[in-house]
Amino acid sequence: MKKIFSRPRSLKKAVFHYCPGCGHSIIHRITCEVIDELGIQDRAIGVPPPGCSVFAYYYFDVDMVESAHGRGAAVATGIKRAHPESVVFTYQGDGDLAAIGTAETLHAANRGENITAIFINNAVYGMTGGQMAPTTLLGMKTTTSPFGREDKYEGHPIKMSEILAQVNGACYIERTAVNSPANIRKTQKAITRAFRNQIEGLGYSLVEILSPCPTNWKMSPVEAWQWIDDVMSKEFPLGLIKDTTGRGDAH
Amino acid sequence: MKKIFSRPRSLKKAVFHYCPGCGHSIIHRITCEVIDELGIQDRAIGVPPPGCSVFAYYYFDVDMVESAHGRGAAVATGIKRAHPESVVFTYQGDGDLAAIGTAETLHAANRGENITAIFINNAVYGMTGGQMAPTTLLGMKTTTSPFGREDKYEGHPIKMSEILAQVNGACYIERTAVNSPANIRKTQKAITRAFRNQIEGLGYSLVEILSPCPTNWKMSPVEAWQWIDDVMSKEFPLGLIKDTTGRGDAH
Amino acid sequence: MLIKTVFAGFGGQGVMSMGLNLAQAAMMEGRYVTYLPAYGAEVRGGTANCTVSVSDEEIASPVASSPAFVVALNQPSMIKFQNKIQSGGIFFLNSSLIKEPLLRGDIEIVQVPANAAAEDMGSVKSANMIMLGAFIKKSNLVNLQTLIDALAVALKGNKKLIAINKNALTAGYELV
Amino acid sequence: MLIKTVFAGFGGQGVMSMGLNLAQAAMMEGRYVTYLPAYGAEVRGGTANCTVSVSDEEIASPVASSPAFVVALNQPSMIKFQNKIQSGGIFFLNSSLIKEPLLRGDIEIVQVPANAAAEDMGSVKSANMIMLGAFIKKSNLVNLQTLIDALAVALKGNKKLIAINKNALTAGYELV
Amino acid sequence: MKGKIEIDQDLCKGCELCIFFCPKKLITLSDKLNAAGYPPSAFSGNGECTGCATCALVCPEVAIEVYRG
Amino acid sequence: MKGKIEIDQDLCKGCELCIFFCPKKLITLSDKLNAAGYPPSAFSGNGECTGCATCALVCPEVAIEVYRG
Amino acid sequence: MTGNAAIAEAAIRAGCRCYFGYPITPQNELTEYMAAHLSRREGCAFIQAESEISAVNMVYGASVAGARAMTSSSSPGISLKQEGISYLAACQLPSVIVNMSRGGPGLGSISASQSDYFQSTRGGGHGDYRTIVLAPASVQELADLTRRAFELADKYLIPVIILGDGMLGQMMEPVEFKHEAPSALPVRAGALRGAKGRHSRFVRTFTSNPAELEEVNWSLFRRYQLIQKQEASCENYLTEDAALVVTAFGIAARIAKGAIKQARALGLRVGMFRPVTLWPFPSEQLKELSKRAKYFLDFEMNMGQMIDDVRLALEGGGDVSFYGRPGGVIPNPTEVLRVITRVYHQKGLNQ
Amino acid sequence: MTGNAAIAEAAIRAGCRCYFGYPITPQNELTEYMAAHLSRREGCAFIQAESEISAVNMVYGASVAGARAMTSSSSPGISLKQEGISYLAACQLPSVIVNMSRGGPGLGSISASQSDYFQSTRGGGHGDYRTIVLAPASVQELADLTRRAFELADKYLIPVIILGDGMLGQMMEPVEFKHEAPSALPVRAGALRGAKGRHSRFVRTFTSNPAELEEVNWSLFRRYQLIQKQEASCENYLTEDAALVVTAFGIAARIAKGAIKQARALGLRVGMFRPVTLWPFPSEQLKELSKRAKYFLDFEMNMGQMIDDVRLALEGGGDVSFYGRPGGVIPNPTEVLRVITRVYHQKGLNQ
Ligand SMILES: Cc1ncc(C[n+]2csc(CCOP(=O)(O)OP(=O)(O)O)c2C)c(N)n1
Ligand SMILES: Cc1ncc(C[n+]2csc(CCOP(=O)(O)OP(=O)(O)O)c2C)c(N)n1
Ligand code: SF4
Ligand code: SF4
Ligand code: SF4
Ligand code: SF4
Repeated sequence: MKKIFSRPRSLKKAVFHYCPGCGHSIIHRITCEVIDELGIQDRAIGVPPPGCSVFAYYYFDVDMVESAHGRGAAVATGIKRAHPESVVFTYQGDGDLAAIGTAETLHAANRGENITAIFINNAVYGMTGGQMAPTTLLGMKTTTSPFGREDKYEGHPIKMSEILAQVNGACYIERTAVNSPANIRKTQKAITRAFRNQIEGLGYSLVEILSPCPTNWKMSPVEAWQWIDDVMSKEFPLGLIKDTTGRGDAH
Repeated sequence: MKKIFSRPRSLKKAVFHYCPGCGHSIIHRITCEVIDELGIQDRAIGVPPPGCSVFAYYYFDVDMVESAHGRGAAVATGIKRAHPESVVFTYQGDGDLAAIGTAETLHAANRGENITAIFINNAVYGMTGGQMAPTTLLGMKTTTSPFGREDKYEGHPIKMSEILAQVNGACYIERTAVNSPANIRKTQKAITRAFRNQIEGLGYSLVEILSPCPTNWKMSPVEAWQWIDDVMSKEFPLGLIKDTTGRGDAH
Repeated sequence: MLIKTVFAGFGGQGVMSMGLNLAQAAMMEGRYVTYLPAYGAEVRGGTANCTVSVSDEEIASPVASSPAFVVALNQPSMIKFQNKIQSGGIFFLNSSLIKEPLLRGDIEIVQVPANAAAEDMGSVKSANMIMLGAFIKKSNLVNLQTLIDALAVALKGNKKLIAINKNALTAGYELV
Repeated sequence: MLIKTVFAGFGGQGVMSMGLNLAQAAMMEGRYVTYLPAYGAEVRGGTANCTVSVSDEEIASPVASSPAFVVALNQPSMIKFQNKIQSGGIFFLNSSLIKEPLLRGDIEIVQVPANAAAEDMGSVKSANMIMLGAFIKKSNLVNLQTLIDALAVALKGNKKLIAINKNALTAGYELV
Repeated sequence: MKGKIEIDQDLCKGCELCIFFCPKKLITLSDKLNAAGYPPSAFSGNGECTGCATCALVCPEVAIEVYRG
Repeated sequence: MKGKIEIDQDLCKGCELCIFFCPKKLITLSDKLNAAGYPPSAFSGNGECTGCATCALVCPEVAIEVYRG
Repeated sequence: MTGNAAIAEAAIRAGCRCYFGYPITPQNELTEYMAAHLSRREGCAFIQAESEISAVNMVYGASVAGARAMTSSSSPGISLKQEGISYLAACQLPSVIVNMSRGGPGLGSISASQSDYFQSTRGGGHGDYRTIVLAPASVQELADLTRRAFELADKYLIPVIILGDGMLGQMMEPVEFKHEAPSALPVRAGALRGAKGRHSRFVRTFTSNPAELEEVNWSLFRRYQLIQKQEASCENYLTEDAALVVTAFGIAARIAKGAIKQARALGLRVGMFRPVTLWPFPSEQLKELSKRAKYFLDFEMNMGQMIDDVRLALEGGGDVSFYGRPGGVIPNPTEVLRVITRVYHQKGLNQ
Repeated sequence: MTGNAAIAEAAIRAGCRCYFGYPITPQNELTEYMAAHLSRREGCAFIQAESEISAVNMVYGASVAGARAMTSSSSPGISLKQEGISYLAACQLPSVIVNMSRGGPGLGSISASQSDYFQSTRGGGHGDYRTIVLAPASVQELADLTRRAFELADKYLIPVIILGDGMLGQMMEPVEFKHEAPSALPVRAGALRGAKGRHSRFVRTFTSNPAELEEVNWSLFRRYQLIQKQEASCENYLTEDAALVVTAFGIAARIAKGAIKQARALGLRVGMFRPVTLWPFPSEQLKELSKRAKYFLDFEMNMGQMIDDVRLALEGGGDVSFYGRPGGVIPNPTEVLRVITRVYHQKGLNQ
C-alpha cells in the first residue's frame, strides 16, 4: 500500500503545544502543505506575533521571526521591502490583527504590501487565557466580558476582512474555516491563492480562518468544530470577500 | 439695521493662527455656532490632538484637553465614560485620525462610544509642514511623496469614513466640505446632527470635512477652495455615508 | 516551620484547586500561607502545578525549589519533580496513572490509587480530592475538618458538590 | 570675530533664502558658518526668521540672543527684534513696509525701500534680494561677487532666475 | 440700502474669498497692509449690498459682520 | 482492504475528531492514557477502511498516516 | 486572594471607578477582577481597550474629567504606555499605573522579574518628569500601597506606578482591607466637566514658547523635590547591628529576608534595607544607615538597576557588591544566603 | 546642509537602504531627504509609516532580513518606539534610531532639548538592555557619528541611538562626507532571507524557560561590558589645567565651549569634559580626570539627568554643581559664563 497522507516536509517533527482539537494545529499543517506544494520552503519567512501560536517557529521549517504584539504587518513589510525575493507571511490571531494591530494591518493592506496574512479568528484571546477578542460574539462570556458581550457595552464583533476589503491595496480576501474536511480543503486552497498572489506580485492577501478554541470556548473539540458551523459562521459568513487579482481560479 | 451675522458666543475673540483661507478657521466657527445653537457650551469638552489645530483651545470657549497624537478617540472615551453628562468631541486631522490613530478611532466607533468626531481631511499633514497624509490624492507631490503619490508605492488615499461605516457602533457618518457657502451650510447641519446624536445617546458620529490647506497645496485660497470641487471631492465624494439613527432629518 | 508542597498534574486534573483548598484551610487555621500557581504558554496540553507554602512566620519566597511534599497526579509530573523533592520528603503518587518506578531511595513514597478509587465512588472527577485527603492524613499539614470547611467556602455553599467532595476527601483520608 | 545676523519678515517674504544665501557665500569664503531657521506652530500666518552666524573660529551657539545685525522686512519683525539687537548694531529696515519709528537711539538704522525698488524693477518678489544687497554693502560680511556666486549654486544654474536675482542684489547694493 | 457689512481690518488676512464669493462683487482688496502684514479687503458700500451674508459665511477669520434691515 | 491508517500514539491527544469524522466509524478511543496523559484513538482495522484520509485531514496533531492500495 | 485581585479590590475601595486595560500575562487577574466588578455598574467604567496605548489614554481622559482612574499591564505593555505616561506627568493628571513586570527585554518570559526599575524610576518616556513608584513585597502591601497610590496621585497631581512582578501578582496570601469603597468621591478641582458656572479652561502641554514650558518643568521639579522630601519610605530589617546590609526591593527583598533569617541563624550580622518608594528613592535614609554600615550587597532580579540609586545615595561612602538574576529567574533564599556568606567572608566581616 | 539632511546623507553613504519614519518636528528634513533619495530606487525602501510604532517595527523586519535600516523621530515619537527598541535589543538586531529631541514632557515644545538622556541611556523600554547612544555636537559630527552608528550596530549587533536635538537638526553648517555610498553591502550573517541551502532558523525573544532568557541576558550583559570597555569616548577641552570642569554633551557642550572660551579670556581655568558616547558613559576617563580636577559643573538642557552618570563615575570623588534649562529653552554662552563665574567664585577657585 502506498502512503497517501503524511506530515508535510516543511512541518517539523515536533509535538504541538496546542490544546486538543485546536485549529492552530490544522492551519499549521495545511500552510506547510501549501509551502511544500509551491516549493517555497527556502524563500518563505514567517512572522508569528504573540498568541497561542507564538511558538510557530518550533513547527514551521522555514525562517521565522517573532514580532511584537500587533506589529506583524509592519515587520513583514520591513522584511519584504528589504528582501523582495522572500515570500513573507504573517500568522496572526484576532487579538493581534484586529485589536492592537489594527493600524499596522490596515495600512499595510492599503499600501498593497506584497505579503500574505493568515488570520486566525478564534473569537478569543487564547494565549492570555480567554479574554474577549474584537471578534468575540455577542452574548459570549469571557473572562473580561463576564456578563456576555453586549453590543451596547463592548461593541459588535469586528469584521476585519470586510473592513480590509475597503482598501485598494488588498487584492484578495477570503474567509474560511477549519472545522470540517470540506472547509479545511477550502482553507488550503485559499492559503495557496494568498501565497500565489504574493509570488506574482499582486499585493496584500489575507485569509481569515474561523478556528476552534475548545479550551476557551469550554467545549469538547467536536462541539467546538460544530459551533463554528452552527453559530460562528452566521456572524462571520464564509466565502470570498474580495478578489481583484483577475485570476480565474476563485471558487 | 440689525446685525445678522457675528462671531458665535463660544468662539473666543482671538486672531486665528491659521493660514489665510484655511478650512480650520471656518470649521471652528461653525462648530461654535452649533455649540451655541444646541446650548451646550457648558457641557462641551473638546479634544484636539496635535495638528494645525492643536491650539484649538485658544479659540473654542469650552473646556478642552490636548491629547497625544492619534489618541483623541481614546481620550474622549475616557472623558465620556467618567463623566457621561458631558458632550465630548474630538477635532482631528487626517494624519491623526486616519494614520496613527487608526486603531483608536475604529475601536471607539465599534464600541459605539457616544462621542462626536470632527474629522478634518485636508489631504496633508499641515502642522509638520506638508507631508503625505493617508488621504493625499494620487499624483499629489508632498515633501514625503516627492514623486507624486502612486498607488503602487504609497497606496491609495484611505477613505476612513467608508471604513468606519463598516462598524455597527458608528451611527452617523457624513462627508462634507467647507469650500463654498452651500457646503459650509451643509457641514454645519452635519455637525449639528453629530452633536444631537450624542445628546440623544445614539453612539459614535463622525463628520469628515474636506478642508482647504492653501499653504501646503501651494494654491491661493480661492484656488484651493475650487480644487476641492474640481478634484478632491471626486476622490472623496460628499454626502451621507451612514445613518442608523432613524431620525428623519437626513438631507 | 516552613513547609512547601507542590501539586502537579495535567491541566484539567484539578491540581490548582487542590492547592487552593489547602491554602484556604491553612489560612483558616491561622498560619502564614502563600499559594503560587505556575502556568505558562506551554501549559496548553501540558502539565500544571502550584506551590503552597505554610508556615508559622512570614514566608520569604512562595517558590519551592526543594519542596517537602510533592503530590503528582500523572507520570510527567512525577518525572519533573522527582529530583526536586527534598531528601526525607514525601512523594504522593497517583498510582492509577503512574506506573514507572521512582529512582530515589531517600524519600518516602505514598501510593494512592486515586483514579481507581474515584471510579469506584462513581465520580471520576474527584480523583484530586481523594489525593488531597490522603495527603492530609500523611502530611498532617491541616485538620481534615478544616479542609472540609475550606471546601464549603470555595464551593460557595453548593450542597451537592460539597457532599461529593467531602466524601472524596474522607475516602482519600482513609485510603492511606 | 563672531557676527550674528537675524533676517526676519512674514512667511513668504523670502527671509529664509536671504539667510541661506549669506551662509552659502560665507562658507565659500572659508569662514565658519551656522544657519538656524526658526519656525514653529505659530508660523502659520505669522513671522519667520533665521539666524546666520559667521566667524573665523568654531561657533558655540547658532542662536543669536543679541545679534549684531537685524534685517527686518516688516513691522512685526521690527517690533520683535528692536530690543534684541546689540548696542551699536545695525538695523536694516524695509522702509516700504515699516512706517513706525524705532525707539532706540544706540543703534544704526539703514532704511531700504525694498518693496518700492522691487516694484520699480518689475519683480515684486525680489524685495528680499534688494535688502540683501543693501545689507552686504553696509555690513561687509562677504563680497558681493561671492554672494552672486552663491546664488548661482542655490538656483542650480537657472539662468533667468540668476539674472533677476543678481540685478536685485546689485540694485540693493547701490541703493545705500 | 438693504444691507451692509463691516470688515475688521485687523482680523482680515486678505484671502480674497469674500471677494470671490460676493454675488454683487462689492468687496475689493485694499492696497495697504494691516499690522499683521496682510492686505485687508474693503467693502465698497455702494448700496447694492443685500446683506446676504455670503461673505461672512465664507470668511475664515470671522472678520465680517453683516447688517440687514 | 482498500486502505488503512496508522495513528501515532504519542502524538494523539484524544480529541476524537477523527472518530467523529470517519465516515465508516472505524476509529475508537482507547481506554489507556499515553505518556502525555491523553487517551489516544485506535484504528479498528476491520477491512472497511477506504483510505479516504478524512481522519488525517481533520487530525490536528498530524498523528495519522494513511495508506491506500 | 491573588495579588492581582488584591490590587483591583484595593483600587475599587480607594474609589477607582474607571479601569482601562489590555490583556497580558501575568496581570490578567487584575483586569478580570475589574471586568467583574466595574462592568455594567452605574457610574463605573471598565473597558478592555484595543491596546495598551489606548488604555493609558483613556485613563488620561478619565483623569482629566476628575475620576480616579487606573490601568495595568506588564513590561512590554508598559513600554507602549510611555508616551501616555509622559503626557499624564506633563498635564499633572493623577492616575495609577500598575506594572506586574516580567522577564525582558522583548517578549521575554512571563515569569517575575524586576528589570523595569530604570523605566519606572527614570521616566521611560521623554522629558524631565518623574512618577512616584511604589514597590510592594507582599499581597497585603499590594493592597495597602494601591490605596496609597491613589492618595499620592491626588495629593501631588502625579501618575503613580505600582511596580510589582508576576509572582506577587499571581500568588495568594491572606489580605485584609481596612477601608470600604466610598459611595462617591469629591470631584478634583481643575477637572474638566464642562464650563458650567465658570470660565472654560483647558489642559495641555504644547506651547510654542519654550520659556513657558520651562516654567512648567520648574514647577514640576519643585513638586518633585517636595515629594522627595516628604514621601521617601523604606523598611529597615535588622540593620541596627548589621555588618552587611542587603539592599533589595519588592519580591527580591522578600526572598532576601528569608536568606537573612538563615544568615542570622548562622551568626552573621546581616540586615536589609528595602526601599518601599523606588522614586523618591530613600537616599537620606540609606545615607544615614551608611554611617553605621559600610558593606552593602545589592540584590535584584535584574542585571543591576537600583544599584545606581544605592551608589548615588552612598556618594562613594560604602562598598557595594551586587547579585542579580535576570530574565524571570527566581532565586531562592538559600541561593541568596550563599551569596551573602561569600560576600561576608570576602569582605572579612567574620573577623 | 542641515543637520537632519547630513544624517540622512551619511546614512545613505553608510549603506542604509531602508528608512521608515513618521513626520514630527524638528526632524522632518531627515525623513524628507530620505523620501527624495530612497523612493522609487531599486533596492531601496522608503516608507512613511502610519505611526512611529510601525516605523520601528519595519526597521526590525528590515534588520532581520539583513539590511542596514534606520528610523528617526523626536521625543514623543521615540517614547512610542520603546517597545520596539526593547525587541531590537533583545533580538540583537543592528539598527539606528535617531532622536532629534525636543522639549518635554508631553507634547512639549518643538525647540531643542536634552531631556531624553535617561530614556536613551537607561532603556526607556522594559528589560535589562542597553543601546549605544551617540551625542554629536555639530553638523559634521552628526554625519560622522551616523556612519559610526551603523558600524557599531553591526559590530555589536545592537540598536544605536543618535541623540541629537532640534537645533542640531535644523541648523546648517558646512559638512564633508569622507565616504561614497557602497554599491552593495554583504548580507549580515544570521539574517533571515529564506532557508536556502541551510536549515531554517528563527529569531525570537519569547521563552517559557526563564533560565534560557537569563542566558540571553547574560550574553547581552557581557557584550555590554565589552562595549563599555572599548567604545566609551569623550572630548577633553582645556582640561589639563582646569580648576573647574564643565560636563556637558551635544549642543549644550557646544554652548559651554563658547562660554569657556570667554571664561579663559577672563583668566578662569575652566575646561570641558564632553561624553561623545552617552552610553557607554566614559566613566573611566572622567574618573581619571577627577584625579586632577575636583570641581565640576554639569550643564544640561534639562533638569539634571547626565549628572547621575557624572556622579556615579566620580564615586563621591568630586564636587558637582548643576545648571540646567529645561523645556526647550536654549541658553546662550554668556549665560553659561555667568554660571561658571559664580561657581568658580563660590568654590574659591579664584584664590
Ligand atoms: C504589547 C503586548 N501586549 C499584550 C501582550 C499579551 N498577549 C500575548 S498574546 C495576546 C493576544 C492573544 O490573542 P490572539 O491574538 O487572538 O491569539 P490566540 O492566542 O487567540 O491565538 C496578548 C494580548 C503582549 N505580548 N504584548
Ligand atoms: C507621537 C507623535 N508623532 C508625531 C507628531 C508630530 N505631528 C504633530 S501634528 C501631526 C499631524 C498633522 O497632520 P493632521 O493630523 O493631518 O493635521 P493638520 O495639521 O493637517 O491639520 C504630526 C505628525 C506628534 N506630535 N506626536
Ligand atoms: S487556548 Fe485555544 S487557541 Fe490556544 S492552543 Fe488552546 S485551543 Fe488553541
Ligand atoms: S498649513 Fe494648511 S491646515 Fe495648517 S493652518 Fe495652514 S492652511 Fe491650515
Ligand atoms: S474672507 Fe475674510 S479674511 Fe478673507 S479677505 Fe475677506 S474679510 Fe479678509
Ligand atoms: S484526530 Fe488526531 S489527535 Fe484527535 S483523536 Fe484522532 S488521531 Fe488523536
